[in-house]
Amino acid sequence: MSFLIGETMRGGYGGADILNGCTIAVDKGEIAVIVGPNGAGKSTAMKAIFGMLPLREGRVTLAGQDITALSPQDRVKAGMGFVPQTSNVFVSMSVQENLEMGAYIRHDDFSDTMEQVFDLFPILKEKRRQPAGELSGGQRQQVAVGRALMTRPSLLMLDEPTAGVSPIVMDELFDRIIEVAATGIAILMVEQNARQALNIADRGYVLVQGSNRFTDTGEALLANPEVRATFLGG
Amino acid sequence: AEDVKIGIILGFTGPLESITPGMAASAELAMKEINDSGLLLDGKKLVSVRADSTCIDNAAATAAAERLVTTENVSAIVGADCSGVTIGIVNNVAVPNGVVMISPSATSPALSDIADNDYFFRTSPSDARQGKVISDVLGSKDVKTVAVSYTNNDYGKAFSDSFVSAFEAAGGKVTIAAPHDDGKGDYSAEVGALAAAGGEALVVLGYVDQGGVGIIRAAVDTGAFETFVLGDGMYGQSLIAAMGDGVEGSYGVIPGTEGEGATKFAEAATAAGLDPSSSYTGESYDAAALIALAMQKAGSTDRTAIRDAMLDVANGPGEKILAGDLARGLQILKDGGDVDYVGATNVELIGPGEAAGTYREYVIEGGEFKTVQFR
Amino acid sequence: MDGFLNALVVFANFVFLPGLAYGAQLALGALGVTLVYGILRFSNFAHGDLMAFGTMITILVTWWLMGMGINFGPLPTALLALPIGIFGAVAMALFIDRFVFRFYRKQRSDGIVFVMASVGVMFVLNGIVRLIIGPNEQRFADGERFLITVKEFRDLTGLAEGLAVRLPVAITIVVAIMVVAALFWFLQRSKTGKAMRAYSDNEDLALLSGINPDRVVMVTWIIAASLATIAGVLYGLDKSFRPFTYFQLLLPIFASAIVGGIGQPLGAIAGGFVVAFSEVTLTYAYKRVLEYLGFAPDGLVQLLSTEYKFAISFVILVLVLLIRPTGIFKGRVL
Amino acid sequence: MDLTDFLGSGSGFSLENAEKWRENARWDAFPYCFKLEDSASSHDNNNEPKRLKGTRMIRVDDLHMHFGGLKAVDGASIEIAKGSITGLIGPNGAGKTTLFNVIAGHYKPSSGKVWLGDENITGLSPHQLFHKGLLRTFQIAHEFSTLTVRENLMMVPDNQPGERLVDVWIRPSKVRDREEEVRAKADEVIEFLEISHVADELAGNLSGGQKKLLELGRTMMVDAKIVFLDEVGAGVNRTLLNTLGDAILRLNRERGYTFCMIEHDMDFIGRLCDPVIVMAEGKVLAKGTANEVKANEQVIEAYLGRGLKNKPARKARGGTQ
Amino acid sequence: MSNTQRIIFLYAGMALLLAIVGVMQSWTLSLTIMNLCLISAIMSLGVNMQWGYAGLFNVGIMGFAALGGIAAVLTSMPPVPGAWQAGGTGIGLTLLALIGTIAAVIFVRSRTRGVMRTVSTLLVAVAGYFITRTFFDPAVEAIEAVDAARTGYLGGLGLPILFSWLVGGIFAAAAAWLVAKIALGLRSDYLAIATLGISEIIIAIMRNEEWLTRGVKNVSGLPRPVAYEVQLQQAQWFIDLSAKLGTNPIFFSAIYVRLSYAILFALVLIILMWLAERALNSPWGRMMRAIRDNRDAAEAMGKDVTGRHLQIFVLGSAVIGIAGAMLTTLDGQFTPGQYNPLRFTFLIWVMVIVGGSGNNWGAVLGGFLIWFVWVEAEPVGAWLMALLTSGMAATNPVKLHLADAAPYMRPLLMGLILLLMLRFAPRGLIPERGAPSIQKR
Ligand SMILES: Nc1ncnc2c1ncn2[C@@H]1O[C@H](COP(=O)(O)OP(=O)(O)OP(=O)(O)O)[C@@H](O)[C@H]1O
Ligand SMILES: Nc1ncnc2c1ncn2[C@@H]1O[C@H](COP(=O)(O)OP(=O)(O)OP(=O)(O)O)[C@@H](O)[C@H]1O
Ligand SMILES: [Mg+2]
Ligand SMILES: [Mg+2]
Repeated sequence: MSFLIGETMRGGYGGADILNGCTIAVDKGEIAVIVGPNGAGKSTAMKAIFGMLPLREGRVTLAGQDITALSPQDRVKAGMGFVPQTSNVFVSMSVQENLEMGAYIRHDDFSDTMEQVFDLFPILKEKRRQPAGELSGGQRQQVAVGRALMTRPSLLMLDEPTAGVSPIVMDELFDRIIEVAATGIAILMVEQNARQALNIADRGYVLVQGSNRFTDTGEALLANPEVRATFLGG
Repeated sequence: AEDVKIGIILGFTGPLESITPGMAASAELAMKEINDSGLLLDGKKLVSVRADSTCIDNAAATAAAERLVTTENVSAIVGADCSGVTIGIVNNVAVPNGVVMISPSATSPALSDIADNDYFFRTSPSDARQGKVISDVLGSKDVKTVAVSYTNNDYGKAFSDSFVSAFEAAGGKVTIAAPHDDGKGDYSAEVGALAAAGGEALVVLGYVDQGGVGIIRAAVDTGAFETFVLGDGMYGQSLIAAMGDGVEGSYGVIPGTEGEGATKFAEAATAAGLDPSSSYTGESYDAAALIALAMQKAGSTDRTAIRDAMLDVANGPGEKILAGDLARGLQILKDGGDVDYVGATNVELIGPGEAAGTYREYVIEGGEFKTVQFR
Repeated sequence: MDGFLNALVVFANFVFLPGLAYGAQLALGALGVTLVYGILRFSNFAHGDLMAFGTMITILVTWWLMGMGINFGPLPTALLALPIGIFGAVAMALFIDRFVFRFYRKQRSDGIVFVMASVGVMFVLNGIVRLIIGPNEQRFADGERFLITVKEFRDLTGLAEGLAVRLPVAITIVVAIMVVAALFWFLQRSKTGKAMRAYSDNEDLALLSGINPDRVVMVTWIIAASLATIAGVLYGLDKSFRPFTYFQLLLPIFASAIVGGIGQPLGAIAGGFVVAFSEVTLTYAYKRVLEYLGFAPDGLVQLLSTEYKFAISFVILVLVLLIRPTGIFKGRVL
Repeated sequence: MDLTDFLGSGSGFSLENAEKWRENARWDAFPYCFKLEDSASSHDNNNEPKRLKGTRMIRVDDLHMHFGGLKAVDGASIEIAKGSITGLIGPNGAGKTTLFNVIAGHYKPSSGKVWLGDENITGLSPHQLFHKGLLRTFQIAHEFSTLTVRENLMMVPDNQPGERLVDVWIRPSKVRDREEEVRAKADEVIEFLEISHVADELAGNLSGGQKKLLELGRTMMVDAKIVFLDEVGAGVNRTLLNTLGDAILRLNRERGYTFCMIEHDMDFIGRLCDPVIVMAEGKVLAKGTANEVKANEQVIEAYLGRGLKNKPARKARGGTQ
Repeated sequence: MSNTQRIIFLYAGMALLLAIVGVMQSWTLSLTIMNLCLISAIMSLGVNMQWGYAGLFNVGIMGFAALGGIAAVLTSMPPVPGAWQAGGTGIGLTLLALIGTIAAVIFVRSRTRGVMRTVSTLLVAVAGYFITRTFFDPAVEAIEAVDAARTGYLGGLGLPILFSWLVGGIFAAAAAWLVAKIALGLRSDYLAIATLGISEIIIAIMRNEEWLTRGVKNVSGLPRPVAYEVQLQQAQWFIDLSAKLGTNPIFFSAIYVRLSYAILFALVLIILMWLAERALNSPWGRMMRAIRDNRDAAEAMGKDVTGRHLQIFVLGSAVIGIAGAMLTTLDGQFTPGQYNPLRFTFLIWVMVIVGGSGNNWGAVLGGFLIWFVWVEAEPVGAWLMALLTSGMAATNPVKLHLADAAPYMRPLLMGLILLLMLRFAPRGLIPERGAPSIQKR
């Protein structure tokens, strides 16, 4: 029984279903990566797991608890953190305030965590007073990930965290994600930089049209020629 | 006998909303007096139907009047209040449908030569004369320079024009004649300019519960003027209540009769719980009374018949009828006699159906309006 | 020297102080508008009527207090009644939000739909206030009106000109300064304040950070309704209370909020003063001031006649916007 | 240009279909949006593409763009040769997007000049530049959210009679004819981008990657001289990205388009771009072929990095499932 | 329900409402309301062009409507020869001076640079101002002195008032062009407040420049494009006709006049509607929506956003101006004091949004419906109040208080209806075609 399971999820935005019974699971200390073509429903699946999309069918459990009915805020309180794919920073607030908002539900002193985030993304420290809306695309992405890390979640969900970040930062980010996972946090991420991501993944899911096409370890998926050719760009 | 409907169309919402309830109540007071007498056309009862002119929204006012005339089937209308909507209603509703309309407060000169087919009357005096009267009052007090603040509408503008020309003709000097808008929050700018221009007194030609009092308040607060000369719209107990000592020694004129008409109206109104000093209450009372008397004279509630009888009852010859005396008037008419309605405001419909009017000069002393003389 | 002092006093009495008073009154109103604007992202047309509503309750309580023989020394009794008025307005605002605005929030409606809903609320409040207290002017001021009157000032200084300072004005200015400081601190530094800004910036992301949107909305309304009541009562004490005037105040209040920069508390204050002073200074006749300074102008030396005061404040406004397209304090573009 | 010949089955998207295409011809039979001469598959020689090397297309002279105290672009001078695919890389915040924005007329530079051919285009507005054949995409997708995907594409071509009110009112047939053409072209682009199934969906409802595709699709709707692509690849599936890369190459070779692209995917850059310009802190750090740049110490230090540190440790933990 | 069905259904409902008024109240009232509905619909159509198509937040509707109103005066009123004699030359010279000043400013600006440019522009402008004033002031004084109580202004051209509808459109368009040049760079609410300000300025000018508009003294007695009831009532043919129809001539004359207006107004509405629909459903409309959605991207796709905004702003304002002229024609008088933002700006906005912004049919329906509610809220409110208090004793003080307060049921009811409509059709009664079902804002 995994830490997080989104089971046979079905649902969409009102029209036809986008998710057609896909199942996603990740365990503590594990990294799970979802890959798939554009519009496959990866982000939708993430949203569904986070309670931002009503499910017609299926359920979501966290640590054995059924959380299908929980509101997103309550899921945050239950230890889930999420970095959406788009509009994932508070554009009118400074970088530092963005991070503080990440720690909104924490009542302890979070200055260490903030230092850690600054260590991870040194550029953010430099720009801590600048409104996030004035950052470059890659810098914003760093703020978004930083914000989620501030929650110190037990499950971290990242929707394409590396889109638009430079290789060096991407490596840093993956390094850090590995470290974070090593501390016992479950990590679920959607990636288009799929080869790098599957490289570090314990589990990989290939999502096509809202259902699981392949599910395996990261290595195995990388080794699968069909997956490589059709979804990972050769 | 069945009821006779009389329309009352006034701006119950909008800029004049604080004076119109009193006006409507006064008109209804006259109707009640008539109903209580039981003498109107063998005991017919008058019923008032109110409608909202909004004062500024011509289109809405026309629709409201249309409703009175075609749906409610009123025999005549008291109203409207503001000149703009009054003209609109006269042209688009009253005249086409042949309904008498008596405005208690529309003062625009344009109404004098409107093609009204004789259906339109008003009990408010023309401002031209009042300007002259105020100028005379100032002359008698030997005031040589004044500043003028008038409400920025046709009433205030025409009033101010007539006052300025009368006053200057009499050798006085107007340092500035500046308008103010009603219903605004702040009048410091206006008072600043008025004060800079200076003068022995400030002539305020506005409304007591509108911008007029705002101007006075700001002038008193900044000590810009000590004496205020007040046009008819500024008369009202609420002025003294609001300004207290600030207006002590100020003076002004209102349409009013030497006789007991005004006093009688005041008594009746007070008894009915109305404030007789609120703007245009007497005129409203008179408008309603005139309609009833004209009906009685015509012996019918037919709209055109009312029109034809109107001047007969309003003007001499005949027995003078004061406010509060309507029963007697009805009786005389019933007996075939003639009346000359004087009412609360000394009604005399001249020429194209307007009031000529006499004026009462008053001064504020010890927190009360004291009559000085009639002009 | 006397000439100069007199010129100064005239200017202060007719231009500076009235401008200050009016500006502070507008500013207080604009603060409430700008807050709702900033956090909930719509222009609340019901603000003027909310002001009237809160003031009405305060007035009713004041009358009751006066009837009981309670007063507040030299200060107006209304200040004692103010908390209850605030409470009433807050309750009303929350009620309205629950039954009107929440629906559109859940629907994620366009900003303009909120604005129209607020116009609906405006009409309803408009009716309610008039139903209860009527359309007439109501007076409820007692206590001292002046800190110093013109005459006292003259006697004191021996100058030819006098200067009047009204107590309600002094209170308004003090309150405006305190409120804006508190609000600024609250929004910039406190956790709830930051949460409110976050919410206004990106609702979804706020949700993802664990911010409770209902709480943010509630706090916003509490503050906005309190500000509305305070502004309304202070304004009523200085001038007078009439529902129609309060509705008319909406326009200059909006102008202040926008020219200051939408969502900027400091901007609301600045905007209030810009509007007020542009009305007063540009239509003032400088003749007397100049005379005291030793010039002898023949005319009134009035830049524009007072008919244009409203228009001129808008000219200034448009000019300010042309130079700073998002307001003096760089407000948001919604 | 005649497009309609190339309209395929017009069938909606289905995965099976798409995969079949992939297997078959690796897209070669698939029309871009213009009638292209048949050419050898670009995959065979994708590391050494032949180019219509030519004269200078764009020249940027000592450009500065300052935001308050921040020097986003701080004296960059670059040249883009006609017929090249120039890559622009650099760390996040290096000023790449800002440079694009200045060239494309969204910002007026603090100082410096931009030339298109021999013409000084500094300070021209974006729509004027569009008419001079300069197109760009946005890094953060700027879709028209209440228009459908097809409408998003159809609004791009300029000089449509339907966009002049007088013609709309009095020359409906002319408008209709042109509309047909534009629609056909849009449909081709849609199919090419594998988004036929959402062609009538509002663009606001697209997935993140689909929006990026649409962004690219718009540049395919007209004949451009030079196209600036700001991270079209970010968020786009790699298989599809390869296809896009092929398309870019073909456009470049066969239609003579010049490209300048910002991208963080070095494989992609390496496959397409020559030369590659590296920016850092608002300045040009290096320039050369992809391989030269990859070997440059400074570039590695500032941008490329040296791979994952944690990877070995991770491997050791492998198989915990 | 498909959109077309919905449109038919709702319009039929609207017609039914008007018919109910006809039966329950009176047909003249019903027609009176309908005429205003038609005018409101045109105004709302104009605003819809600006907001619904292009997302321009114009809160200066009042000003453009007033410009239409003054056009009616200036086209149709007879000229005042006395005033022309007294001040015509002065006004002519003023105009020349004004043009001269502008020319001089342009000349000076073309010949100078930098600080000199600002300084010299200022100098020339100030000089021009004073020269203009020396012609202007005496002329104004002379004109206003000519029979101040009845005229005191220059009068108009004495043309048939129907022309003024076109002229009103042109006036409004010209003003809109100017406004757009000044303010269109501003976004959303900042544009709103700027347009609001400019419209207040327009009204202030109309209220105070008496030599041109008679100011607050109003201009009444504008000629009508249709017959006068009183004349009809006396015309033999009319009396015969009404006898043939078996109606009373007074009633029939009212109906006849209102119907004539209705036909004229409906014609205008139909023409404008045709043009608007055609435009909206063309590539032009698509481009407009694209610009509304994302102005930066549209600009990058070669659309001249500023130019298009200017175009639509001018067109929309022209439509409002036409409606303004029509309104003044119907009123038969021009009263600058009646232009207030609540009635002439916000009410129109309510029409557009309740009807459905971005959809011409919606906006027009909104114009009809909201005007209907605006007028009928009063009697219905009073009736409700009577119903409410009917159970109470006649002397009950609460009843007396409430009976007096009946007029305030009007805003209350208006507000409630508005809220209800928005509640059940938050995107408008007839929403924009394929309008956003977008989840995120
Ligand atoms: N509007 C703005 N106001 C202030 N600073 C800005 C603005 N736009 C960009 N910047 C700053 O300019 C610098 C360069 O930004 P730019 O977007 O050009 O970077 P980039 O090279 O495109 O980075 P990335 O690869 O992350 O997209 C950044 O530090 C950013 O914070
Ligand atoms: N808000 C929405 N309303 C309606 N449809 C939507 C919405 N968001 C996404 N969709 C549709 O759902 C499908 C899946 O979208 P989703 O964002 O989950 O894709 P994705 O797998 O994350 O793709 P990408 O890799 O491009 O981000 C797409 O076809 C998209 O058009
Ligand atoms: Mg996605
Ligand atoms: Mg960038």
